Amino acid sequence: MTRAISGEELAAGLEQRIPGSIIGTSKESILVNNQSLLSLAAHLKTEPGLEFDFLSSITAVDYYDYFEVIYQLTSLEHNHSIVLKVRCHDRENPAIPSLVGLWRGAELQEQEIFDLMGIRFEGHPNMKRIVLWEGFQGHPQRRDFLSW
Amino acid sequence: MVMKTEPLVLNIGPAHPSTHGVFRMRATLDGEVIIDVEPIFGYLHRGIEKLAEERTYQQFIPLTDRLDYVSAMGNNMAYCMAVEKLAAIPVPERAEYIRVIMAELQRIASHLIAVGSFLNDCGAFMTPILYMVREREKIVDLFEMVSGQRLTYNYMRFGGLSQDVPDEFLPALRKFIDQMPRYLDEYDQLLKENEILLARTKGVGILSKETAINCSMTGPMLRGSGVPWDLRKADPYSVYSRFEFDIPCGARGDSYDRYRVRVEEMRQSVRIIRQAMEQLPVGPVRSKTPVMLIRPPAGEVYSHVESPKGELGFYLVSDGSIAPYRCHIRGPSFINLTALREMIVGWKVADAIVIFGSIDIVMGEVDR
Amino acid sequence: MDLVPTRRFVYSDADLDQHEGEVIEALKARSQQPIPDQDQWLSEKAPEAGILLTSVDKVIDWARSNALWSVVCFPACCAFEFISTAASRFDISRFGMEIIRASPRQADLMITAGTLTWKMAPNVRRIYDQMAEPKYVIAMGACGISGGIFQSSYGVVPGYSRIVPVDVYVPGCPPRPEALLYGIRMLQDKISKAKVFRK
Amino acid sequence: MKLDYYGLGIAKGLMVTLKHLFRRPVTVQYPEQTLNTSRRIRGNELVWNEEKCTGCSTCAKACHIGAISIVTAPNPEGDKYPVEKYEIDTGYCIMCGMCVEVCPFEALYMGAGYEKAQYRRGDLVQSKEVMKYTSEKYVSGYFYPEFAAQLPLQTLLLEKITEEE
Amino acid sequence: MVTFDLVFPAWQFKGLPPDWPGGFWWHFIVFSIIILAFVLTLVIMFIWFERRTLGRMQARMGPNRVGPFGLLQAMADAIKVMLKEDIVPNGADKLVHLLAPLVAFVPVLMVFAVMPFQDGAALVNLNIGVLYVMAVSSISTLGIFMAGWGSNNKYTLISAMRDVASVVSYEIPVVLSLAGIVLLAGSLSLNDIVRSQAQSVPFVLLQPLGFIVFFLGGMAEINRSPFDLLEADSEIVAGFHTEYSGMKFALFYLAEYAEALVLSTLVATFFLGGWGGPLLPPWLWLIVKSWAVFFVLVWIRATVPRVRIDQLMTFSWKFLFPLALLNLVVTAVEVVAWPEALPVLLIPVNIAVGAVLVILLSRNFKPGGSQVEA
Repeated sequence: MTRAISGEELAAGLEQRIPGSIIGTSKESILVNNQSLLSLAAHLKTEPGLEFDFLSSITAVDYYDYFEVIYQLTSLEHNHSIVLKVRCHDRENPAIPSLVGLWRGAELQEQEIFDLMGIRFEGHPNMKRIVLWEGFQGHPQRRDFLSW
Repeated sequence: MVMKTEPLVLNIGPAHPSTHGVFRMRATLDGEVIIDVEPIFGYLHRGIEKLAEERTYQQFIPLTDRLDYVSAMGNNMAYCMAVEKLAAIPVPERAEYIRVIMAELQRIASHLIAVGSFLNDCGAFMTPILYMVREREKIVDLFEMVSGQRLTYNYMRFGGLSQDVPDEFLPALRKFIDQMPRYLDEYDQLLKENEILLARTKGVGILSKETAINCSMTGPMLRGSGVPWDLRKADPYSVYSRFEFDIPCGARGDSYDRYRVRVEEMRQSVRIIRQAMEQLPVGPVRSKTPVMLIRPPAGEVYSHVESPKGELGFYLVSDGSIAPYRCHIRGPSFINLTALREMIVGWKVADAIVIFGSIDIVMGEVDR
Repeated sequence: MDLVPTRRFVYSDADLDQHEGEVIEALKARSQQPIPDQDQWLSEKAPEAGILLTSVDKVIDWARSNALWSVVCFPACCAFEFISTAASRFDISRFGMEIIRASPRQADLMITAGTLTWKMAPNVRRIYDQMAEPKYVIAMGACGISGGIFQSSYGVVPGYSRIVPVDVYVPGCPPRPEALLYGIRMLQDKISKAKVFRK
Repeated sequence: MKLDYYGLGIAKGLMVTLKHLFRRPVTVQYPEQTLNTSRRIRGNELVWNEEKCTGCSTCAKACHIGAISIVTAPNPEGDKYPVEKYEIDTGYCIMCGMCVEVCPFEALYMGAGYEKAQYRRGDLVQSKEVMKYTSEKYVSGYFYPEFAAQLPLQTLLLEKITEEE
Repeated sequence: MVTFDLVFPAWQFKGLPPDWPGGFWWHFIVFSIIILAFVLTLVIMFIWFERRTLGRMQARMGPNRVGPFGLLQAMADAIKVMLKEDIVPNGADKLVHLLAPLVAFVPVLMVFAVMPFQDGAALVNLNIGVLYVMAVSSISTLGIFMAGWGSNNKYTLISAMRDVASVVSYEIPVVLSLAGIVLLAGSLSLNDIVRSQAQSVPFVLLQPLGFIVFFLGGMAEINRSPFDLLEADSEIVAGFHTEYSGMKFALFYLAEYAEALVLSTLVATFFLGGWGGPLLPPWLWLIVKSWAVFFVLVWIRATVPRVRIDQLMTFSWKFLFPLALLNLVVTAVEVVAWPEALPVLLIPVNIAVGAVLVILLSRNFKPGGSQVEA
């Protein structure tokens, strides 16, 4: 059984290593500061005992006030998981650091989020539309996009 | 003497016989060797995630059928499990068992198509895929018996199943799982040791363990590279913890290993179905849930199952209304294409097709 | 002898993508209305023709209706019902249709098995244009007829009839193999009624 | 092509295809022979029971593509609204069976017919006269076990092959 | 064909050219018609036969609606294809595009000029028949290359390149394997080869290695599966005839099966005793034997996957070529050392030598081709 690590428990340890990185926690997730996402993710990936080597899924949700990007991390070795969340308050030109350098599995998913949600991932090697064609107006996965 | 050569840009797809739908690769060739490849997606982007927001929870079930249309039952199950987790709906025991039987049958059907079309991509003229489709027809018959449709079943509901299986289902299923291993043996005899197939697939398209994990590969791709990671064992959902089965793994991570992993998984699925049939309890198949509208409490949930292609995850956000606020689908086929470039570059065009076939994608899930 | 690879393309990848987008938008703007079904002659009374022409007509129609080679255009779900139809159990080869040409030049029949998106639409139109006359289209399944379940989506063409003229509509999602075979038989009927030498 | 097995692997495969040459094909010769479909078949038509229908439009609400269009009289007659127009566009319908499942008055059934191909798009719309339930109509047992029991058993490919061997 | 013996009894063709009025030209015209009829009828029958057999091997029926047992299916296809629109793609080299099907098809027909249908009954009984067959049959490669080049399509170009590569490399083992036959028969004339088989045993027993090399090499030259790289529809769409439609495509389609017919009849002539055989009339024997060879072709097509281009080349140069050379040496030694040896003695010796050589070579045979560092 994959053990879902409690957010509070993990946050306590992380706060000491990378101060100021955690904004909030919940039972299964931690909410991470935008600026320290990269260092925190690198820490999660390499720290013995954690070793989240597998990024299963990336999602973005549009909450009107902010975008939330959700990373589902799993460790194949220890069989435990954690959910990382990042928020982005800029609606016009949202941007978040890319995690492609750490997990290549993020490549296509980040590209898809850019296409459908319009969040730019900084540092991504190929940040362009993936499923829709060039010249498509708007980002359909946003809540304020009307399909017809 | 210096000879100027110019690479040839070749568009493979989107309407190409072996791109499994409408996938497109923009390949740059040096002679026959591929020196660069760029996958292009989106030719089947139907906006399923957006459509989910416009529909009620119930109405989204038929759409999941069309996600990975080779394994509709698996998608049904994954989605229903996600909603059940979100709204805390209990599922009766019998329904769980029937779900497992359906999911495993669907895994066999999906792998049959995967293996058949993979062998077809290797150039065996139609024969393997026709044999495999014949086996699949038997499974489709069973599905038709329970749900009334041949491809888009729309069979599972929140809190169980739409209807109980008919009386004639279990004897037919018994007959099927008695026959199936024999046919699998026959198909192994057809091509398992074929020298040409070995030459075409052994050592071709090697995906190392580290790359596979780093690229978030799941399913037979990951297991073919030798990582024994199967959600049915690692994170047992439904009633999978009650069954005994092995996780077949490849050694080198080449196309042949992936092909063998799929064949072995079919045998394991038959094993699971046999156990599930023995343990199948009687009782209701659907807990008390509204037929039309449910309103799960506000919250979010990520639920994943081991679909035939890999980890199929549903990320649902509810705001307490009758429709999901956000529904994200983690399609295994889509993410399994991440390492396409590494696997294909340096091989010939013919190999590229074989490697691509061994990934086993379904465009409905790639583009969604 | 040294081989010096030169990477010099007339268009960059970005240019190609840009161009593709323009083509799609142009096609989308052009095809907001479905192409009407061209079947008025089906109900018309056949004009009298000489006995020679009639028998030539018969032979040609017989050949055309019995040798329908379909082109590879299987975007989505219905493809698997088409495969089932082509496979051993329902066996399309009885009608001589098991030759599925990958090249549109040699095909007569386009079975539109699956949802058509605007991104794919120019390609489908191109396949249709590349097919040699006479050519026929069977709209298979709800998505092929009207966009079906995805018709309200932002990326989906509501029916192939926006892009190509359709001869036979086969409802279902997807249609059973028998239903598709029935549609094919209907198309064969339609072809065998056609007059090659019409005034 | 390392000849690991000196061509014996190919020979084995050849034997399999040769064996199939002498087996009976599994083909159903469709227009002459037809399969018994599933008892729960969701064919390409709906069957509508005029007596039982109250005009509540639950089916149209459950349909997520709006394939069902129903118009009732503004005023009820007794405990039901007379249905003036009841149409289903099979060009839209995906035969998901949701309408049948939700019908509170058991007035809507899946039909069993699947040979519904048409030359014209307009002909795909089934009007209420076509859909009307009569006792001789071949109705599917989808969500109606009492209908299912009357239908013949499904033809299974499974059994056909076992009989031969 | 049925009335062949009634209208033109065999004695009429003894001695060429015959001495009856009109002399050579009558003979020429009659045989041209016979060859055309033979090729076209048999090709159509072969297409039907292949589709039916493939169907049965794939557990289905195959064409059975058009005419009795679907016999007219190929006719319907032919009429339909010929009446289809003829398309020349934009940017194509028009002349090359137009000529390619003819260049591909005519040589295949020309091969039959030296094919003996019974003792001495051929259009011309060339005394360099083998040479002529090999020379003429490779011309159709040019047609395929023209088609690939002239179509202005990348897939056809790749296909054409593959074809040229494969034909150039397979020509050598094929010719070498025939050299053994020529040594045994002592003649290059096809009729003499058949006649010497009729006197002793079919050469397949005396030349098992030569048979294998010729058969496999021939399959590669006519691009039958598993060597059908240039029509690999899962890779390069429809290969060299991707851009062809209508009549021109029909010619290619015809040429493809006519080539299969050529291979079948050549194998029957060189190795299976050609027209020789008891009871049945000689021309029927030829047809029966070629049909049997064609069945094997279909059978193999139904079973095996396709090889890759580098494997195709390796197979020719590292496997078939040494085999053919060794076979030639062994045969030459035998012919010189035991010119009068009975077939009874040579058959087991040759089969044993063949088996040992095949096993030894396949042991040491490594197919090339792995990932190229980009």
